[in-house]
Amino acid sequence: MSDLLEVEALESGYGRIGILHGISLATGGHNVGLFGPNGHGKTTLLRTISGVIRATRGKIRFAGEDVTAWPARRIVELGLLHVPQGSRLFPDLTIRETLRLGAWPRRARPREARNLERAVAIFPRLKERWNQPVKTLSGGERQMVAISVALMGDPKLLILDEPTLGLAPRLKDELCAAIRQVSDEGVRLVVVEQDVEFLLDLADHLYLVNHGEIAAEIRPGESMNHQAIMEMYFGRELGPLT
Amino acid sequence: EDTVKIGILAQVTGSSSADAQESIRGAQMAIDEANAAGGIAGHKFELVVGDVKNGDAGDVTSAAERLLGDDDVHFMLTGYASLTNFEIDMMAEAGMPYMLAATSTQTREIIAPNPDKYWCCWSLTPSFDAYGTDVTVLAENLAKAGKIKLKNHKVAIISSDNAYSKTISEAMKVKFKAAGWTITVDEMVPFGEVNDWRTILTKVRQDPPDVVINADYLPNNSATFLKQFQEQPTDSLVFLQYAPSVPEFIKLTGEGSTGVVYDLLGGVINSPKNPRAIDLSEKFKKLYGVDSGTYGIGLYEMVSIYFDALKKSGGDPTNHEAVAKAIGATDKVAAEGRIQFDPKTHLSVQGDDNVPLLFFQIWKGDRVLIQPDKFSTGEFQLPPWMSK
Amino acid sequence: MKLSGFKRELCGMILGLAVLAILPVFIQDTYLRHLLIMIFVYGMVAASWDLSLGYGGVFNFGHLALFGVGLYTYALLTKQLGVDPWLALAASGGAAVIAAGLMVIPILRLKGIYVVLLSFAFSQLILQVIVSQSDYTGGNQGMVMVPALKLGDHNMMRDKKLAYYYIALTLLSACLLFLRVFVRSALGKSIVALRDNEEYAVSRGVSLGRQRLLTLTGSALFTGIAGGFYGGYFRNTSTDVFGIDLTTLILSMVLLGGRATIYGPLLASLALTLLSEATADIGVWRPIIIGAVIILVLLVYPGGLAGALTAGWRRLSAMRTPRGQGAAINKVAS
Amino acid sequence: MTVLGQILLSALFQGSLYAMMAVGLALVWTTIGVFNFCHGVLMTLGAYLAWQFVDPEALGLPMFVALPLALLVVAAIGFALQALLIRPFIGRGDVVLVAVITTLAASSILKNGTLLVWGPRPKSIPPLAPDTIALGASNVSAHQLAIIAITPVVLGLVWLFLNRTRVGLALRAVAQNEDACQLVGMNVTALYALAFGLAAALAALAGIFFGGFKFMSPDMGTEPLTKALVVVIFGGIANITGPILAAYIIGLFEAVSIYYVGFYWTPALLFAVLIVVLMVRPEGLFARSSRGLA
Amino acid sequence: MPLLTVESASKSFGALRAVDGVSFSVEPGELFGIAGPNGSGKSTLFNLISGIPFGPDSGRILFAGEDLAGRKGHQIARLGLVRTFQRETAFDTLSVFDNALMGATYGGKGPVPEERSAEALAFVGFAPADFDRKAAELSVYDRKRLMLASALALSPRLLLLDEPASGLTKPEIEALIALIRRIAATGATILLIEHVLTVLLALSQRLMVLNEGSLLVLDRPDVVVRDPRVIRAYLGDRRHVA
Ligand SMILES: Nc1ncnc2c1ncn2[C@@H]1O[C@H](COP(=O)(O)OP(=O)(O)OP(=O)(O)O)[C@@H](O)[C@H]1O
Ligand SMILES: Nc1ncnc2c1ncn2[C@@H]1O[C@H](COP(=O)(O)OP(=O)(O)OP(=O)(O)O)[C@@H](O)[C@H]1O
Ligand SMILES: [Mg+2]
Ligand SMILES: [Mg+2]
Repeated sequence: MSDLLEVEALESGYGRIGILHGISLATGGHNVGLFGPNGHGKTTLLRTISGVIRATRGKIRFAGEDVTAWPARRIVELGLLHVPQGSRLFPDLTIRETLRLGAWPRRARPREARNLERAVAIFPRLKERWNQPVKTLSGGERQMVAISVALMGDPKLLILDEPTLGLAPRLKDELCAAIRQVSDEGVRLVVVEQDVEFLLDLADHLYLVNHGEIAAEIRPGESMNHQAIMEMYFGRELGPLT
Repeated sequence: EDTVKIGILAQVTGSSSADAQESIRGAQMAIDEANAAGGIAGHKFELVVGDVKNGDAGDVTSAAERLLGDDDVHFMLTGYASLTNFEIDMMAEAGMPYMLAATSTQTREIIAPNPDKYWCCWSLTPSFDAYGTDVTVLAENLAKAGKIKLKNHKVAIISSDNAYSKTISEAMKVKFKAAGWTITVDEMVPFGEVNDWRTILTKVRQDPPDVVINADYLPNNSATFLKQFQEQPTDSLVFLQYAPSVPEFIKLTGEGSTGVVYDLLGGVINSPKNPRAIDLSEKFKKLYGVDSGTYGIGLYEMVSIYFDALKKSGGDPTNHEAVAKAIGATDKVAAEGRIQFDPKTHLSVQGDDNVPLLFFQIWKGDRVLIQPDKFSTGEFQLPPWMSK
Repeated sequence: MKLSGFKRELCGMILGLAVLAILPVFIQDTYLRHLLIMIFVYGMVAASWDLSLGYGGVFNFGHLALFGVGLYTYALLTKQLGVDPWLALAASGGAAVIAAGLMVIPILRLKGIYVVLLSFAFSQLILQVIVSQSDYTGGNQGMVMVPALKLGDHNMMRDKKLAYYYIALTLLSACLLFLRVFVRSALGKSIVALRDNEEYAVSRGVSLGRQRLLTLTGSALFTGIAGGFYGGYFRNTSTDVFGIDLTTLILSMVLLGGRATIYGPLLASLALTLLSEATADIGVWRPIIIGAVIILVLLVYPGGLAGALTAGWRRLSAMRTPRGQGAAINKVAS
Repeated sequence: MTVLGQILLSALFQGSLYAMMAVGLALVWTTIGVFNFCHGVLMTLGAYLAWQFVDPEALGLPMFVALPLALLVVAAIGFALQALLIRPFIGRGDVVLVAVITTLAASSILKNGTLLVWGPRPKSIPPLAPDTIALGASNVSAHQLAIIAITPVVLGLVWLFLNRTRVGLALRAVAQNEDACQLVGMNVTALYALAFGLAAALAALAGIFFGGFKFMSPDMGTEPLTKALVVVIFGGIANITGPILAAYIIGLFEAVSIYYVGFYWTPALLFAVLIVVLMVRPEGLFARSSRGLA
Repeated sequence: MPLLTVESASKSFGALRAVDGVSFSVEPGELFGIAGPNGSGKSTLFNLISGIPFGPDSGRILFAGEDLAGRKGHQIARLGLVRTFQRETAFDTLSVFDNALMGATYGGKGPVPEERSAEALAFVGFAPADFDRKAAELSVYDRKRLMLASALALSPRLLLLDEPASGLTKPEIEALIALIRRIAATGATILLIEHVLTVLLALSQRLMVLNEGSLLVLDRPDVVVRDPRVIRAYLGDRRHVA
């Protein structure tokens, strides 16, 4: 079988401002991790892949289809689910209602009950806040809901944009284990994450995104350690920080 | 050969657009006739419309200023523009011959204190005083003639909070009281749409009066009122102000309107005894496919009066003073009766020999003119819901 | 550096007003002068509304009620109490300020659409009060023969509206200066801060209540005066100023002109009035065309006319940095 | 009929009309998050289209064909309106305000378009039920009774749809976060269209109610819209139950007040009560702190 | 005398006791860390202390010996008790300079707000060339710095920082730690909520852990992180304490 996700020379941006300048990557049989400085296009890349914004050039193939020009909802139906960065979700809906909407894709409906069980098993806290509007949840709780919504969509490929943002350490570990488990059940991952440990735990294939390009790559099997990554960070120009 | 412009103010895009359209059609009909006949005193005419929208002060002023600013406009007219008629002042300042109709009480209030200042402005509508007094007279006369019975001399008066209805209903109350009647229900509804009159009708029914009056002139409200009255009628003469004269009123109220009485001042005397009115009504209908109410023929007559005045004053439309003076001296039998103007108020003179107050009764889809006798086309009949 | 920016603006403003001041020499036509007077009046109301709506982010739908309060204050004082028209004009501003102060109370804790709804209810209540006091206010039919403004022995009726033109222009100048100074001050920035993020602003020591009060009363002052002038100019009142039509017109000016610009609404007042006159002869098509133009402009230039102008200006002067006002206006958050 | 009966009948009748208008407004707000000032003119269009289909001078179709046809066409118009007036501005911070002005502008276009197409002369359409029905000592028009009976049924169905179906849930979600909707696979455009179309159809139905007992004029939607606004302010715009309850309460309040206080003071009294209620419960009498359709 | 004393502060949302009888005090000049699982009430505690948007249901909060009960949010800020927010917040349409100016004008003491605003901006590292940029254009870290500058413009005596490091890259976190140290060196007292342990451990002199709205442990950081209750509720038993 070919790659589940394959991105080729992708370019996109907002209005006339180009952000991505020809990015290529592929999942192979692996979980992909993306990292790099803030504001260099990781989120933009994920949004382009999931169809929320249009690619201006390049190609995206998912599950054997050329989805480059597809609207997000059709891509979702193929099993690509994207947990956006810092999502507000649906502020006025309760957790119960939000998860019900998570099972919107037709392919996910038959397994709605199972997926719900899985989500609640991973985040038991959700049950405690079951009928609370999402906007009143703490930052971490909201992140749990966001991930659960994607799980309800019965993903083949799960895209996580900074999933640990604002999560307490223990929860990070639990989340990491849970995502591992999801991955072990056959769901491929694309993860963007600032927490290097977390990224190393989940991804086999790392890309460094810098200025809208792939600046470096650590292929599966190559040595991946904290030190190497830190060097990659510090070795380059760091944008707004200097 | 030049073209003289005649400016008309109308609520083209406002809530009274039906009256506006009719007014414009009436004026246009007169102008087209004159032009077809080769013009008046060597002049051809053209109608220019000023849209006063809903008659807001700003919109009326803007429309009037625009027409006043056009050097070719030498006569202006309206069915009604603002209802407060404040634009009369603008016309006086600009020295523009101006004719208007509708709320003559307001017109009189502006002109009467200083008629000379308003030399240019004349109202086709006569004084509204008779609206306030003559319903009482009608009821008492009908009783005298044995056509209805007055059991208790009680009257229910319902009105709406607008310049027209309020002036009339206030005067009615004074007159009825003076004639020894008791007012059982005295309700004023805020101006605007009323969908449900039941609660007020409930009050009326608790002490059934001899006469029920609704002075709200909005046809919609009036029709709804009539329908809901018919749900459980009292043994009363029903009098509605103005609304039943609107051509579509009968269609909407259907059978239920048979027996209703209304009156008109400055309305078209559609009677064989006034052939001009019949003639004009037919022409209007032929031309536009619909009947004219008060304003179509009313504005036709205003333009005719202007044309006559122009001729009489020597044919110079730019001589506003001469033309306006000639208008003031008008003596002409028109569709509304014999038009003469009262120099003190600049309103047309009211009376059976001038502009009469016309009483109509709707009967099986027809508007029967029951008074004055001079023009009447039929007799008052006992409304179906009343007992002998 | 900041000062020089304001100085430059001030020069521009004075230049613009000077042009307007000599305009009557060339425009002798009464009707055109009348149009300009209306543009000034509507411009004042729209620009003042921009203060609360554009800068303050307060969706105050009772703004025209403040205009109405000014109008009726003027009319009642001059006609019923015989107060001097100029005093009454000043009082109409004061009354609108007081009304705005009252309006703040119910909307203080509210946001967004609730402010729209409640301020609408508030304006309806004022309307009901005026309508129900018909012995003094003339109720629905309004008041006629309201005393006009007077300038000594000068005959205001026979000067082809010259005096009214200059009075309106003077009021407009004062209004513009007031609004621009207001929004450029720290106070003006603080109300923008509240709009951008209320909790954050409070956490920086900005008082929500005081600033809202200042915003609304500030936007009421010249709105009320414009209402008083309207009364003195037309010499009658009508409750139509509380109606949806006028609100729509002025609101279109604010949005079409571009929010949070002050000048934009003024520009739109000019544009809309001229468009309305240019189409005056086509009857029913007029409102259709005006409506379509409003929608089209908003579709093409979300920042309104001011946004369109700045965008055009930027394109002309390429040396300027690409980050400019236009983009910021587009981004104005609710 | 007793005084009480008349007051109740009046309250139910007025309440039904108010509710039918207000619920569409609230629906658009709760789903799309904007205030639709076209709502009044959509009602007008409903009435005029019904006239076009049913009147012997026009197409002369039977009422049971004309009515659904009119609702459908108005729903389609509603769909087109949102695509043009609202959709392009979604996602901008000031969409609430821009939508106010675009819908006001469109309402002026449509109102005058109606004037252009159908002319200013008043029209009327046949009542839903032509006869009168005896209730106690008096006869009540069957059309009005039909309005009283149909309204709760229609509104009940709308309520069930919004609260008991996943699509209803999606309608509530769509305005809150468009990105998130796309990412769970919703067709955002279709949902917007559905919300607006449904609201438009409800307005059209109200128009057909009105046209059956009153003259129609191009301006006929203005007053009901204002009234619906009041109802919505009173009931809270956060869901549709609030406005429905508020509609009947206001109907009752008015009927009682007209009888005991008089018609003249009733509007002022209503607004005074309204302001007091809003001072105490700023988000409406029945509003919960958050948005929802329940 | 402690600068801040919280006496059994509580806040409930319906049945949920978000903050449940928490008491502690903070000495002048102290750097006081707060940790706890997601939804444990940390941000809510900041709300109660700062009065933005609400104060406690019950309990007392004393600042420099003064009871804060009945004071509005902006009044508390003017006393020198200043907070930041969990997500980076800015007045988007105002310039960088004006963002800081708000704090200087409305909360600060001293005659020339413009000067203090410029000072605060310089302190967190903005160059005068940046002063005219719109806040909306800034990157995440710059926005965080700006939020700090606007707080510093009030010359705060007590600074409440809610997760300042969330979403930052490692290098940015290092820079942030240095910045907070410099702020502390000016004599300001700091309360710091953070999930990034390195930050907490590097900075705080005492560390409080909340759990389900109540105080779990309050002690020196190295002691706290070894506490089994903290490990169970918050840290989890993996490598975070390294
Ligand atoms: N909606 C938008 N409109 C315009 N520009 C945007 C928009 N969203 C992001 N950008 C810009 O695109 C660039 C890349 O942003 P993106 O969010 O993709 O970066 P990132 O690598 O995910 O950063 P982070 O780590 O902060 O999430 C940034 O410079 C940002 O300012
Ligand atoms: N306005 C509110 N209404 C209802 N519940 C609320 C409200 N604000 C907070 N909560 C609840 O109170 C609890 C504490 O929230 P808080 O934001 O203080 O958590 P936190 O400790 O800051 O968590 P995190 O580390 O995830 O930011 C949460 O469970 C949250 O859902
Ligand atoms: Mg990102
Ligand atoms: Mg928090």
